[in-house]
Amino acid sequence: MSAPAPSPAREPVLRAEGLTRRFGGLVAVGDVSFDVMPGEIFGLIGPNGAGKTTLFNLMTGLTPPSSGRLRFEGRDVTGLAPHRIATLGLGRTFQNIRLFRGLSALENVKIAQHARTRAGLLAGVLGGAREEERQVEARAWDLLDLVGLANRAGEDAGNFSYGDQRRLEIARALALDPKVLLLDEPAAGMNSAEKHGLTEFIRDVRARFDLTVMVIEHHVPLVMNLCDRIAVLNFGQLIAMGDPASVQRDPKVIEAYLGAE
Amino acid sequence: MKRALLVSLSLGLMSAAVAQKVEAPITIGVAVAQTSNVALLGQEQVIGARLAEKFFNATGGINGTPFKLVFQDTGGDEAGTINAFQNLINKDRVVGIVGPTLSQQAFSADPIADRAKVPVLGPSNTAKGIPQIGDFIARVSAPVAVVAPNAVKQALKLDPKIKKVAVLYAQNDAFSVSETGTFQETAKAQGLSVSTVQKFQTTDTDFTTQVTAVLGADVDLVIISGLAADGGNLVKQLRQLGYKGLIIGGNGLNTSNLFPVCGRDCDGILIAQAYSPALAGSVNQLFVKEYRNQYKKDPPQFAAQAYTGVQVMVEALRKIDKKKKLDTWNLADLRVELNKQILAGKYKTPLGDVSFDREGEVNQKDFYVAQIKMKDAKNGTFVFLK
Amino acid sequence: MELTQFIQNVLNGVSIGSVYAIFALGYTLIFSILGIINFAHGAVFTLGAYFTYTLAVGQFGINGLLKNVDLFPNGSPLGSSVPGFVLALLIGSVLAGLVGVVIERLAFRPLRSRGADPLLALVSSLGVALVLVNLIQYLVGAEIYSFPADVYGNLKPALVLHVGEKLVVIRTVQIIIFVVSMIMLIILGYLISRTKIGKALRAVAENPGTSSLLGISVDRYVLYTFFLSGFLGGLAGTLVATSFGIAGPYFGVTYGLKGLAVIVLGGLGSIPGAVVGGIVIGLAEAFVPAEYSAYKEAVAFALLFVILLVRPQGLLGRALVQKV
Amino acid sequence: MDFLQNYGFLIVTMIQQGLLGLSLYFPLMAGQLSLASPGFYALGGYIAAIMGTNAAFAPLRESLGSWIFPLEWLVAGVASAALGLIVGVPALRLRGIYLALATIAFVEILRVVALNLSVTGGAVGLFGVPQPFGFVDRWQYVWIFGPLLVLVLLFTARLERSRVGRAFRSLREDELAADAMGVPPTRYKVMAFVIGAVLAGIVGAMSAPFLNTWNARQGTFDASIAYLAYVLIGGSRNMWGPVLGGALLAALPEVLRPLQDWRLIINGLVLVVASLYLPQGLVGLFRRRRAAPLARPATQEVAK
Repeated sequence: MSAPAPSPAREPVLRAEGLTRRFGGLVAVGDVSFDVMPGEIFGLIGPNGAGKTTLFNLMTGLTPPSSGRLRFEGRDVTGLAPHRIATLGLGRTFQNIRLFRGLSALENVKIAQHARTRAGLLAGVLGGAREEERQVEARAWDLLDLVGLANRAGEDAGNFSYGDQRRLEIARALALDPKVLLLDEPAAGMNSAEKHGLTEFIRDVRARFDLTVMVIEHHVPLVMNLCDRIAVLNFGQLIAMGDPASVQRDPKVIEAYLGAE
Repeated sequence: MKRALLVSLSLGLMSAAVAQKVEAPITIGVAVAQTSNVALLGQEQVIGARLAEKFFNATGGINGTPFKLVFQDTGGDEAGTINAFQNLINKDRVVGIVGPTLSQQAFSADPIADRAKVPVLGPSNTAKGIPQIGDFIARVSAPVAVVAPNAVKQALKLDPKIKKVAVLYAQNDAFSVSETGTFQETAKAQGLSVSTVQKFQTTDTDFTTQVTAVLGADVDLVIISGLAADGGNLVKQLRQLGYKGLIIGGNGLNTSNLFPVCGRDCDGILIAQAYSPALAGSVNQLFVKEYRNQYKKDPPQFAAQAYTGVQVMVEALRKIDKKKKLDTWNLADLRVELNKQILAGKYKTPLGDVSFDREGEVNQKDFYVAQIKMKDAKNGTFVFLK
Repeated sequence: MELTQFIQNVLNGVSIGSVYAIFALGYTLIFSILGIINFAHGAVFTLGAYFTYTLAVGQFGINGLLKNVDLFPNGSPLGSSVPGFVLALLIGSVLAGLVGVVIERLAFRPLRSRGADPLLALVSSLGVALVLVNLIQYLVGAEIYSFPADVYGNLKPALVLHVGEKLVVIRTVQIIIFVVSMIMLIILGYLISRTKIGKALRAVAENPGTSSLLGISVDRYVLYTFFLSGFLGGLAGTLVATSFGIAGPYFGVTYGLKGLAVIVLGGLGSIPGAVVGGIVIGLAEAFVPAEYSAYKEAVAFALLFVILLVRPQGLLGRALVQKV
Repeated sequence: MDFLQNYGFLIVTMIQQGLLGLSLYFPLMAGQLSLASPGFYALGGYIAAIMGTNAAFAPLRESLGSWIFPLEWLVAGVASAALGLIVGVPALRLRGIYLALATIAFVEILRVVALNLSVTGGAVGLFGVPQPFGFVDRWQYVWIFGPLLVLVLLFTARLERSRVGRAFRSLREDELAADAMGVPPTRYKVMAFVIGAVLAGIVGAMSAPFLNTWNARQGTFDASIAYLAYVLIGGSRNMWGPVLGGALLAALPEVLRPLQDWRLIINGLVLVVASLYLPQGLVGLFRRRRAAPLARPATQEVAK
């Protein structure tokens, strides 16, 4: 049931060193540093506009940082293009769901296997990649099975309900074969039964794929229940970090949340 | 296998063509640009050809049998011209074609008529290489080389002190490009110095840059190769900005369409003409009278050339008919015979006496230099200079 | 470069550029509101010139109703033909504006109300342009029509300045076009920034959805825009025609492509940008050295290519930030 | 046979314009609105016309015979690919209408350059382009344009089902999400652009002998817009759309020929009506509403 506790002897899988992003005069993320250990479920919380999604964007290369470094498995990945970072093993979902809406669920999951396949233009057209295609197809079905959408594989992603779209996005991110999975508000728009299932699901996925998970979430009970450690952002600053219980007691966190109400 | 199929298909086509009889009335095709931005020229050709149809049918048609013109619009492009030609050759079954308007179109469609053994008379294709496209291709439009030197000599006659020349030409117009070459050679041969050469586009309207360059070069003769709209605007702007010297306009400016554009500023331009309404011959005077009756102005060169094209076809057909009645021919043989007859004949046309060399190049005896005299802001005449 | 040559180039550039600008004003106005390029603008521009010509000079059957209108029975200070011409110009431009309205109703609104791909508007307006141009050709032929030299009264055709030994020259018509395009820019700027209509237009341009929620009738304001664009186009067409004559049905269409370069350079949808873009391209063309004059036509597009790579929003346009 | 004589040119033109429509479809597959095709078409045509008429190539023509023509296609394809890379890499940073405008500028610059070089024959262009494989009639060009169309359609159908095709589609749907899912956008946008360029270049090389002549009027802004109309009227989300659109819009003015003076007016009206009433393009009329549910292939589970 409970996850293996991160062993202190191991190297962090992710290390942020003073990550900063300014938009004009606004500091969206200011000098944020943290380590994420392999196998951890690491929560990121904070009031609206605290810079959580911006931090994800900095980590996945969608927004270049103004300063600071990001190391992934010891390697400096700061400033790499998003697809490079994704290929190295950082998969993510989006707060405002960015599925390929006009394509089928199956296609969505196939596309994310791009980096782990090789077939070039000619191989694809001349039929030299049949075995690879077969594997891509099979794996896509497996992943849809995992999130319970295999029976709707042919439907356009845009037609799915909110909760199903979130699940499909997770399946798509998993198709990348990531080492770290970044989930941006995976429970948003889900009903309470779905939310409840989500905790189990994320733990299960972690175990099955040997993942490290970072999750942005608003729903406090879910976060407290799910995460091994939690970092709290407010106005772009990291104000607290630790296990769920200690973070919950931290006066700065309470103030931030009360102040934000 | 494929080759065999090709051969059999081609053979089938040939035999099909052989079997066609000539249908009455005899039809002559006219393929010119009735639409697109080339239509300004094409419409004059339509008028010229229509006048010829009316006139020659009124004077007995082909030895008593009326003939018919079929018009197919080429538009301004190459593909449209090929389509127009194909329609004329295969659907309308014409004995010969007068057209197309532009040299570029001729390079595209003439080879098709040539391979189908259908005689073509180019009414306004002046670029080098047109008659050489094939045995069945000839033209009534004289290439520029012949016209240009006369104009320069005339200018020197009017003002022997001319020393420095500015040359301007429409760089995107095939005709103007080759004409300007002749003008520049002639100017040098006459001992003049070409101080500046300026280029423009036929679609241009503003020529301030070119005109100031001309003014800056302080020349006493300006030679323009372009078309009516651009050439007229250029003249107008030259005059408005203070150029006082002589202007020579190339053959593209030989149209009364020029008058509304430069208005009173057209006055005094020397024009190199392949056709002059003032030519004394009775054929031309009849044509001019007809044209004036209908359109209240002098016929432009494009109309006269199209008229000539139709006339040459009709007179050649009359000759053939005298030897052997046209309705007894089959179409393919008649087309070949018509081509031979066109090249063999001599014609008295609005352009003057015309005949062809073996390749189909026109031998035109008379070229003219005229000077424009404006009556008011819109109307003027080309005054013949000896 | 000598000073006189420099001044002359600047004058040439500004005068050519103001023709580009005056064409581009109505072109960019529609882009600013609807985000589409109206390929029929060139045809409306042409139509305006034909309308005014018909009214003022009259060869197409209406027989110049306004030819002899004389608002100043005791003699106008500018010359007798000027008031008639100005009246014809205004009516002709209003007619062009109405053509714009018809185009919007028939060719654009159905697409908009369906939320169709905005690119389809490109094809639709192309179709409209084809219809208009060939309709003109069918009705009045491809002939060239020119306004009489005295539409602006008895002004001298050109200004000639002596600078030492050298001359600097500019045509009067070019000055008029430049001044008018500046005046139109100012009026348009006032209209858009200060009036109620202008504010509503800007709101529609910002966000059509919200505007309709706020009770602004989007369709009505789009219609106003098309009228305005057509009016400007017609006015511009006539002014340019007084300088160059109406060179057949394709007269305005030939500006369409250069006009694209102008409005992109200035900033798509920016009204001052259209004027700045026009004049920058005019200047760039004027400063092409004589030995490279053959490549002058490519200058506008080279500039367009470069600006798109360096600053896609154009000289005066606003940058769009994509939201993640 | 009369039919072929009379309409052969038109039929081949329809195939040719369909192919040019397809050349726009490839970048569009990756979400890129490029109007550069007429530039590459013109380039390909000039290459074929120069290799066919320029004296410098006379020995090559002598020794190769009819094999010179496939060589022309090859050279045109390679040259278009090279130019496509040079133009595409910087230009494809632009999106939507801005890319379209940049490619229009490219076409126009190329046109002016062609008008000014002597090797391209200036304003007159190049003429007397030799005919391949002893072709005499225009319809015979169906033997080269036809197979090219079939090949390109096969290529496209296979491409759409391949890894690269999926990458293109993901870029069209959402470039940013595709990037975050490991698809390198620039690489695939440029690839799609270059495929379109190569196709247009080869079509150009085949078209120079087809039209007998080649000049700077072949690659213009008007053509850019015409090809765009092919794709939009035919349908931009299916490979049959551009083919159908190109073929029909190329045929339209010819079909309307009997209307004489009215034909281009009606042609324009058809464009307006088609864009108003065919939101999905012509292929939208034929497409089945909903695809059948996908069936999972019977394979053993692939162990992760």
